[in-house]
Amino acid sequence: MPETPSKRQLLQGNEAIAHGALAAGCRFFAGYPITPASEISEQLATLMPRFGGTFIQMEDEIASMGAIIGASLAGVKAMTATSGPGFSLIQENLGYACAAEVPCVVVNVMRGGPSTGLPTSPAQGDVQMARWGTHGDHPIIVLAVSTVSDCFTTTIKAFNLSEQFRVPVIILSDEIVAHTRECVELPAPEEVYIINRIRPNVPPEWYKPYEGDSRGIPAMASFGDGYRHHITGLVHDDHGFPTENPGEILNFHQRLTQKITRGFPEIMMTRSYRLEDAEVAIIAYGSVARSAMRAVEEARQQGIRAGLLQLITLFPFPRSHVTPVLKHCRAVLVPEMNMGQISREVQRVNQSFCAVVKHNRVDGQVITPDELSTRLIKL
Amino acid sequence: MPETPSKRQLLQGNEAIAHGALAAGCRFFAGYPITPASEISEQLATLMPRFGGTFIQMEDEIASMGAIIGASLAGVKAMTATSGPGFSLIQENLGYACAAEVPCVVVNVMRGGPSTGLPTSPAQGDVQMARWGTHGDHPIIVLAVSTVSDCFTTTIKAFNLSEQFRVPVIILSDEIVAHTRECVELPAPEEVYIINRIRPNVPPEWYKPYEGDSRGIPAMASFGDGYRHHITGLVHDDHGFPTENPGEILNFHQRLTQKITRGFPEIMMTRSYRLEDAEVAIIAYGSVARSAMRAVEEARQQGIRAGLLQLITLFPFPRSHVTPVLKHCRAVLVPEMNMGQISREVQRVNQSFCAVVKHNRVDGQVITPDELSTRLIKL
Amino acid sequence: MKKNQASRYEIRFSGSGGQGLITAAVIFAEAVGVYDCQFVCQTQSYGPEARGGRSKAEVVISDAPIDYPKARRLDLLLAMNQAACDAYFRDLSPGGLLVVDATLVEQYPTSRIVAIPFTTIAKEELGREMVANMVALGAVGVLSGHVHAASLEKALLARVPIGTEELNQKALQRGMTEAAKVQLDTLPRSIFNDDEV
Amino acid sequence: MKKNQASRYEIRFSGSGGQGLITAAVIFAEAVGVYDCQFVCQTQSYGPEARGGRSKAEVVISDAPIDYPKARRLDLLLAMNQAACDAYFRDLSPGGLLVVDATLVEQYPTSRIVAIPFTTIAKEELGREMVANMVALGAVGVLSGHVHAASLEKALLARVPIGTEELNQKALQRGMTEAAKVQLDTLPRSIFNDDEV
Amino acid sequence: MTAESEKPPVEQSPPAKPASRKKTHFNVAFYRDWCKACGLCMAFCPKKIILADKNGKPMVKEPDQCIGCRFCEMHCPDFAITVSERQPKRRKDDA
Amino acid sequence: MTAESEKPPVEQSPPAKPASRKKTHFNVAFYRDWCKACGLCMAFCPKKIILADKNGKPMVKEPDQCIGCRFCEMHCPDFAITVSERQPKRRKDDA
Amino acid sequence: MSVSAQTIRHEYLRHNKKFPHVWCPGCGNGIVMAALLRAIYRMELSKDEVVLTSGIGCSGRMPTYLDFNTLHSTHGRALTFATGVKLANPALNVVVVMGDGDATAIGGNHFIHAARRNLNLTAIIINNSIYGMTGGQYSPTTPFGAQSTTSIYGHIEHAFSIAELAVTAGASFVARSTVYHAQLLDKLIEQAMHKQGFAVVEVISNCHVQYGRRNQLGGAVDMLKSYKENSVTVARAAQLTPEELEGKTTIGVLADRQLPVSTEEYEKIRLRAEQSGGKL
Amino acid sequence: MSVSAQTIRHEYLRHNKKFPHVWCPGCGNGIVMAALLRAIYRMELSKDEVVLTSGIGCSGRMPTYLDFNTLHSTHGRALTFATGVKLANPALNVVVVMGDGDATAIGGNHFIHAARRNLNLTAIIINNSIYGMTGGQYSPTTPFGAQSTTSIYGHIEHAFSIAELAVTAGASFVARSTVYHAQLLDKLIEQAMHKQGFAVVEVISNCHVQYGRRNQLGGAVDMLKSYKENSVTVARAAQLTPEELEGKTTIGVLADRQLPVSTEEYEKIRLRAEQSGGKL
Ligand SMILES: Cc1ncc(C[n+]2csc(CCOP(=O)(O)OP(=O)(O)O)c2C)c(N)n1
Ligand SMILES: Cc1ncc(C[n+]2csc(CCOP(=O)(O)OP(=O)(O)O)c2C)c(N)n1
Ligand code: SF4
Ligand code: SF4
Ligand code: SF4
Ligand code: SF4
Ligand code: SF4
Ligand code: SF4
Ligand SMILES: [Mg+2]
Ligand SMILES: [Mg+2]
Repeated sequence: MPETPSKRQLLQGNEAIAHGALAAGCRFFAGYPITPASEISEQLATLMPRFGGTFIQMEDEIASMGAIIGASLAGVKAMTATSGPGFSLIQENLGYACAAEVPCVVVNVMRGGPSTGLPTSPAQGDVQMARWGTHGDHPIIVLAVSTVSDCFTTTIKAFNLSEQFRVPVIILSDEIVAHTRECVELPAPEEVYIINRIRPNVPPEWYKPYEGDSRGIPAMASFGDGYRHHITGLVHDDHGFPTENPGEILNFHQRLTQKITRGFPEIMMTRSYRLEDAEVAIIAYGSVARSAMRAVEEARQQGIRAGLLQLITLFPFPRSHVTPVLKHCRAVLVPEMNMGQISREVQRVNQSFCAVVKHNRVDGQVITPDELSTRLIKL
Repeated sequence: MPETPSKRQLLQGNEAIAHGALAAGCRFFAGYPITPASEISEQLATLMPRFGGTFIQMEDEIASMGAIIGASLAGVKAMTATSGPGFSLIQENLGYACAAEVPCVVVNVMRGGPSTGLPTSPAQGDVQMARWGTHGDHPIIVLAVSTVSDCFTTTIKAFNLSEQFRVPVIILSDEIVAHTRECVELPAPEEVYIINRIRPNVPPEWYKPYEGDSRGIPAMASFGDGYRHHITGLVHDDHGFPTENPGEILNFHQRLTQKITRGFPEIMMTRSYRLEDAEVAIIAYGSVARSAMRAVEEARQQGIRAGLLQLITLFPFPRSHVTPVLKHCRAVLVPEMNMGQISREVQRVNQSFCAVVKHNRVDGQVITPDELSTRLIKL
Repeated sequence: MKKNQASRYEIRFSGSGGQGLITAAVIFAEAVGVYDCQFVCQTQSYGPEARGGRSKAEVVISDAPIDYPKARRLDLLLAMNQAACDAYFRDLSPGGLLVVDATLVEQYPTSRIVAIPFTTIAKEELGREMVANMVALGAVGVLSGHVHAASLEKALLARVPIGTEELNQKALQRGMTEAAKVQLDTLPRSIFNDDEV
Repeated sequence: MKKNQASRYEIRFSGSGGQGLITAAVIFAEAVGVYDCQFVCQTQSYGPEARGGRSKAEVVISDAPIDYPKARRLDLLLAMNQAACDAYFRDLSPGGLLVVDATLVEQYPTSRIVAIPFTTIAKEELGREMVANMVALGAVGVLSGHVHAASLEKALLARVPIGTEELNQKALQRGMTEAAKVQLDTLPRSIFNDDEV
Repeated sequence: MTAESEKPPVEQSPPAKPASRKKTHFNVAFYRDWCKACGLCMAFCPKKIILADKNGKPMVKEPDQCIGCRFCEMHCPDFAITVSERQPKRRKDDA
Repeated sequence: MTAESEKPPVEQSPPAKPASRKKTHFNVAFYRDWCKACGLCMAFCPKKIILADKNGKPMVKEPDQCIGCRFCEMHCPDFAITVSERQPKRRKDDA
Repeated sequence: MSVSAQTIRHEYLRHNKKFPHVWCPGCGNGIVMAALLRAIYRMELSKDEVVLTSGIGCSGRMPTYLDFNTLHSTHGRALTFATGVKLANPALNVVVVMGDGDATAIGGNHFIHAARRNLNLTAIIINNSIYGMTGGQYSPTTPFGAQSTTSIYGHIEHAFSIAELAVTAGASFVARSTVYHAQLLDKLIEQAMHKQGFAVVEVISNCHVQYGRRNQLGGAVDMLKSYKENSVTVARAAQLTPEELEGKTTIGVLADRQLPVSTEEYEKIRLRAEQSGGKL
Repeated sequence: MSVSAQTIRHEYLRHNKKFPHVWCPGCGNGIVMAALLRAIYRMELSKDEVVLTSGIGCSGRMPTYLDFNTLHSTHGRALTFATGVKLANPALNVVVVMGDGDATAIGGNHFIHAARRNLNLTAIIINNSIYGMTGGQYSPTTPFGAQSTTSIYGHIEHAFSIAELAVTAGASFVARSTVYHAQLLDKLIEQAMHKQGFAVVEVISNCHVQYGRRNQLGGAVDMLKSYKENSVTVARAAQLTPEELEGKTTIGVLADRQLPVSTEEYEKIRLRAEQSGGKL
């Protein structure tokens, strides 16, 4: 067994995600190299076998996504990591994980898009895609990281949510977070709060693999542990068998949606910074939230009552956290390294409460504190 | 040359799309079979060679999408057709077509999702995905069809928009439209209004493949006709060469967005039905619009001033058409065969104008006029 | 362009997969739509192909553009087996007509019914069980009163495989002849009325 | 937990790809962050790997959590060649210090400068041009005044390939010694002032 | 296409119990609910003893002719045939 | 690894102009801006006449020794070498 | 020693599923399913240790009916799911059933890579030369000249030899049978499942409904008859000239070799990694 | 008859691109590029009729520099784009340059299908046994035991033989060279481009930066030397035992056969379709 990495380390965001995964109990990683996510693979190629886990580099991202689903079904927590082009490719199998309720974590270290785009530049262009990238209505959770220690803790959180709700969780990182090095205190294993999937506690004959508990979440058996069952991407009944019965189809969809809806309090995470008395606020996520924090500070220095709501959970959209900000502020600035993706959500939930102002940057450059404080001052 | 099919024919929606493509001048089709879209392939396998065009069945949908891009670059109008799972798979190359501004048409005959879902049931679950399915901000046009003759005319329109704006156009059909047979008057070729891509009119030495005209749309040379140029999915400058210069990156994005913004009047298409004096309205698209029309009729018979705004263009979202309806009606019903996808857009543009009510069906069944008129009456 | 339901005429062809009911419905729709130039919509329930099971196909005819394409209240139901008959007869409108294959349907759920042994006719008189659908089509054509015989024949010839034209044509004719014998006005109204359903 | 810019100290290591500047920055950051337990952020401009070109790496040090991770106004710029020196010296804050490799930089854009022939030292004294970055690291460590020598050494030993520890250590020491000779307070303030830039 | 040949299809191994002196008899049972009347059992029985009834489903003409080759059983795509050795009515130690 | 061998690398075809009676001379020109000092030309010149300057970039020691095999030209990954026959200064009809 | 259909019905078919299964009358898929079950029965595997994976297609329906750990994945991706299952729990016996389209059209890449990687999996490919489920479009194994719904003028592409592809790509064990040779088939499947390393069994199977009918090959009976007549064993094939082999299907074991298997190799990696500890 | 580098520079390199190109000093990609240009020069093709397509990878940068119709597609998909180009305008001469990862990892399926389909394309695969561009992760051609950034404990998978895969999948013409054998290389490329049907040239190339260095193979010079020493021609290979061939690379033409080509076959389809007219 490897020595416990309970110590302060200087890590890149990507490395911290690898460590977070290991800390969360992830023991299977399948990936395909891509800038700027490759370090996650490289770290785990090195570390996984030391933890008794498995690393495999597959022939492409489609295969990586398939493999982590397989591993998760065999009872092992699993992850893959990619960037835009690979994220496009995994979508079909990601949808399978949503439909068959297979816990797994997918990291997308965003780079400039569309297409091959700007492989080495930061961007936040895949936000709506993380929600809508695969076909059909499906539940999903999307989290964003902004610091290296976020990378560590949010990855653990991602695994926990994934296991708890039997839903794939997407972590959106970006090139800046990915390659920034900061110090992280890696906790001892016993200090890490871990949620594992619920195993069936009925005899195998009684086991219904898709019968929800009170919260709509089915207990999950692993292949090989005596609960022989069927997994499919077709719409299925409680037994996991394909159905074309409208009532059963409806149940299927409703449970998938409701398990997430019921979990809102646990799933929705944001951070508030100086919002108590704010008249203008920034709503930001990812590395932009860091610039935003500085901008708030600088605006305050100029006498402007500014604040920041940092979104950690992007989807389900944390409406209940955002609405109060919209209600209490005169104006809200939504800076993003894209053409305006989360701002659409903010606009959707904004019932004419306040002015929602977009600030977008798509030239491959980071959004600086200066440009934000300038805008804040003019709001 | 084939005999002119200028006559009244009983066609399935899928067949009408095939005929529409041929009428629009499409001479290359690459596809991979999938229910409920396969008839499009089958029709074109038969018809393409008669029109001197090419049909090819590729090894998968990724390849199909790649092939139509190649064909379009070689100067031939090209199309592929698929359903949800395949639509997930084409996304990476679709993004390439957006970035490299390659005209092409992609048909998605929607079936129940997520994942393998309900292969033979109708659904509208891929609407947001059509907008956001590929990574990175990208321009795209999404149209929906609701009748067999729509299938014919909208396919022609799709090709026209695609050629005019150098942007991929998605046609969203659904299993009902796809397999319904109705009569279509196939016009003679000379009766069809066709837009072709603009060819360069400068000498090859002067040609800049990505320099926009006054509307931001670059003239497009074909491979082989003397204008040797470079095509890439990397962010590129006016010459088509990769760039990491922030100013050029910004230009790239702005032009991609603006060419669509400037085209709004031509791109945004809706149909109004009895909206003049409507107090309540339905906003619908695809086969649901047909039920909606009947429901409006029946509600009117019960004395309710109901109307229908049928969206043909789903994205860019026809805000300018929707807003007046929101402003003039007391309430708007948005019925969809999904969990609420276009309703999000309606909510986004609704600045507290009126009540926006969702009506969703995801059990594999069509939305009937009865259920809609019942809701209309209670609005 | 107000429409009301009165102008719609709705037919369902039902039976088991392999009986050729979709083909029959398509020919019917083509006759009505292409040759008679009425508005028509033809739909079917679509299942994993070629693997049997229940089968249904619908034709909606109208004198105005058709909004909702599926049948809501059938004016005519063709049931080519008992299962289909049982499953669908309740979708008939009051006054709707049930047409059954007397060869395969034994229990009649209504008395407003026309029973013709399509399969027996096809097998014994025409020598090919396969064409029972065309016999039924001929009958439905006549009984519906919504299509011209000549149109039905033209549509049929355009759709059937080369070499089988004559046989199919004969089958269609046989169905028409058989239906012509029926006196629709002598049939009772449906035994179930609107609000019972 | 109010923060202001004053608590930040920003360094940029710049030169050409292959000079090992990212390694130097990482070791510096590790010394400051892991061994000195300060807040630190290390970033770099990231290009297609292994294919040369300009290279830069930054370290931001602070006594409070660091929000914006990139350097905005450099307190110290290490320029290991002329191109980097020319490109970046304007990012120095008024009073910021320019440290150059005297072997490769010939024209000095400011007079608040420390010029040490890192490459020559590495090549001629240590026998390996490759370790010029470690010589520079030692110098930057001392000149920044923001890291303990012992920490730098520990961080270095943890990061360099097995077998090269001694050489690298020597290089680091050499840089420190060289820098120790510099009397920072005798240097003029920058010739450019805030609003000129 | 000599489906008429009397010898068991070449690739199949000999009957389950090879040539004992006393002729072994077999039961060939059909699970008619599952049978789809595909005709495979009838076509390939080396003894040609499986015939179609009026619904096209199989029945055995001369059960005693069955050599227990199990070809029918192994080739029924619907698990609708079970071939079993007929229980001897005789004394136990006779075998 | 006998990079020392004097004969041209086996697979390469003989010099552009095979053995004429008069020895043909060649110019080996380097496009120094494009040269990345990879060393391939120096390592493989069968005559070993390409040497590195202080920047590692190539120069030709004894140009007359060049046999015009073009190995260097064909293997320069950067199109930085051009080998050409030296224009005879003599009468045209001398060749 | 031969297991009866009755035993199979009782032991392996899911009691809560509707039978008869969905396949067309006479479809070869059922014959393959029976052969697989005979092999598993003979191997005396516990049902709990068997994982049966499939993709999408008619063949893809097989897992639904069988009382193992079953996994109906996405079209073409069965081997990727199986790779995850196997690596996560190498004790499981993982069998992957695929159609020709599934395995070699959309799934072709995963197929050659699984072979190259030589993971300990058993792949059974039911090759009916057509996309059955979607209605008879040509597949990568549809012969040149054949009719399909997307090649009504005759197919103009060449067919893959699935087995040869597997051999070249690096599979440890490669065999071929037809559904006519049901007994050979179950033996080959058993051998494949015993084999350490990636093992492929290609089964030539009849889709008379979508393929046979359109190509004048008749129904199920006719197609099986032609398999009987046109198959030659590996041994026999060795004695025939290429001309004589024209149009014949070689059946039996085509390759059987000892190669490092990735599950085992990965165990060694774990050891090396533990030893390497600290610095790398 | 040999074309000079100067002619190539003038004739084929894009004047508006920055040179030297991005590749590392000594990278084999440049040698392949030069060989390709010599072949094209000798074939006297007009630049307008040449389409050069690539995927993503170091090798994928090649089209950017060359004054043809150039198409830098997505990772692994170059052959699919090329298929569209070729079918849409069969008069174009379409060359596809790919890396080993590009062609046989993510793009493996398109590769075997392009070979099977036998479209008239020329595929040049620059096999440097590694993912160069992304920083040295193992590829499908990385040898067993080798070091890479994702196999620091030694690689445990087997390598594809790209050329053999092409042969089995059905390519009309398959050849192999190394970058050391630059003159052979341009001849093979020329042959490949002349060939009607799918033609593959595998080029063993040095990525000393990401692969050589990590595996004690030295720099560019050392790697080319080893290609020189460890290559045997097809003719010579035929005389060697498998043991003697161990560790050797066979170079030359490995397959050259006459098969129906799909562009031509499709022309026939068009005729048949026109004749069939009305009813189908
Ligand atoms: C991504 C995707 N593309 C296409 C399909 C549609 N599809 C389902 S099965 C199938 C092919 C089936 O052929 P094969 O694998 O040979 O299996 P068979 O039905 O013949 O057993 C296709 C194309 C799908 N389900 N998913
Ligand atoms: C879908 C997708 N996945 C991953 C990548 C990242 N990527 C770029 S090039 C490459 C591999 C390059 O290796 P190879 O094809 O061998 O080319 P080389 O760089 O060695 O020439 C990868 C994985 C990508 N661009 N797109
Ligand atoms: S076992 Fe079956 S096939 Fe064999 S002889 Fe008996 S009935 Fe015929
Ligand atoms: S083989 Fe089976 S399904 Fe076919 S006819 Fe015989 S018993 Fe019935
Ligand atoms: S081969 Fe070319 S790049 Fe390399 S050293 Fe020689 S001239 Fe320079
Ligand atoms: S051509 Fe080049 S390689 Fe050949 S001898 Fe002359 S200098 Fe040397
Ligand atoms: S369509 Fe073909 S493969 Fe599918 S079940 Fe029917 S016969 Fe079998
Ligand atoms: S990384 Fe390797 S393949 Fe890429 S340019 Fe450098 S040497 Fe060539
Ligand atoms: Mg098949
Ligand atoms: Mg490579």
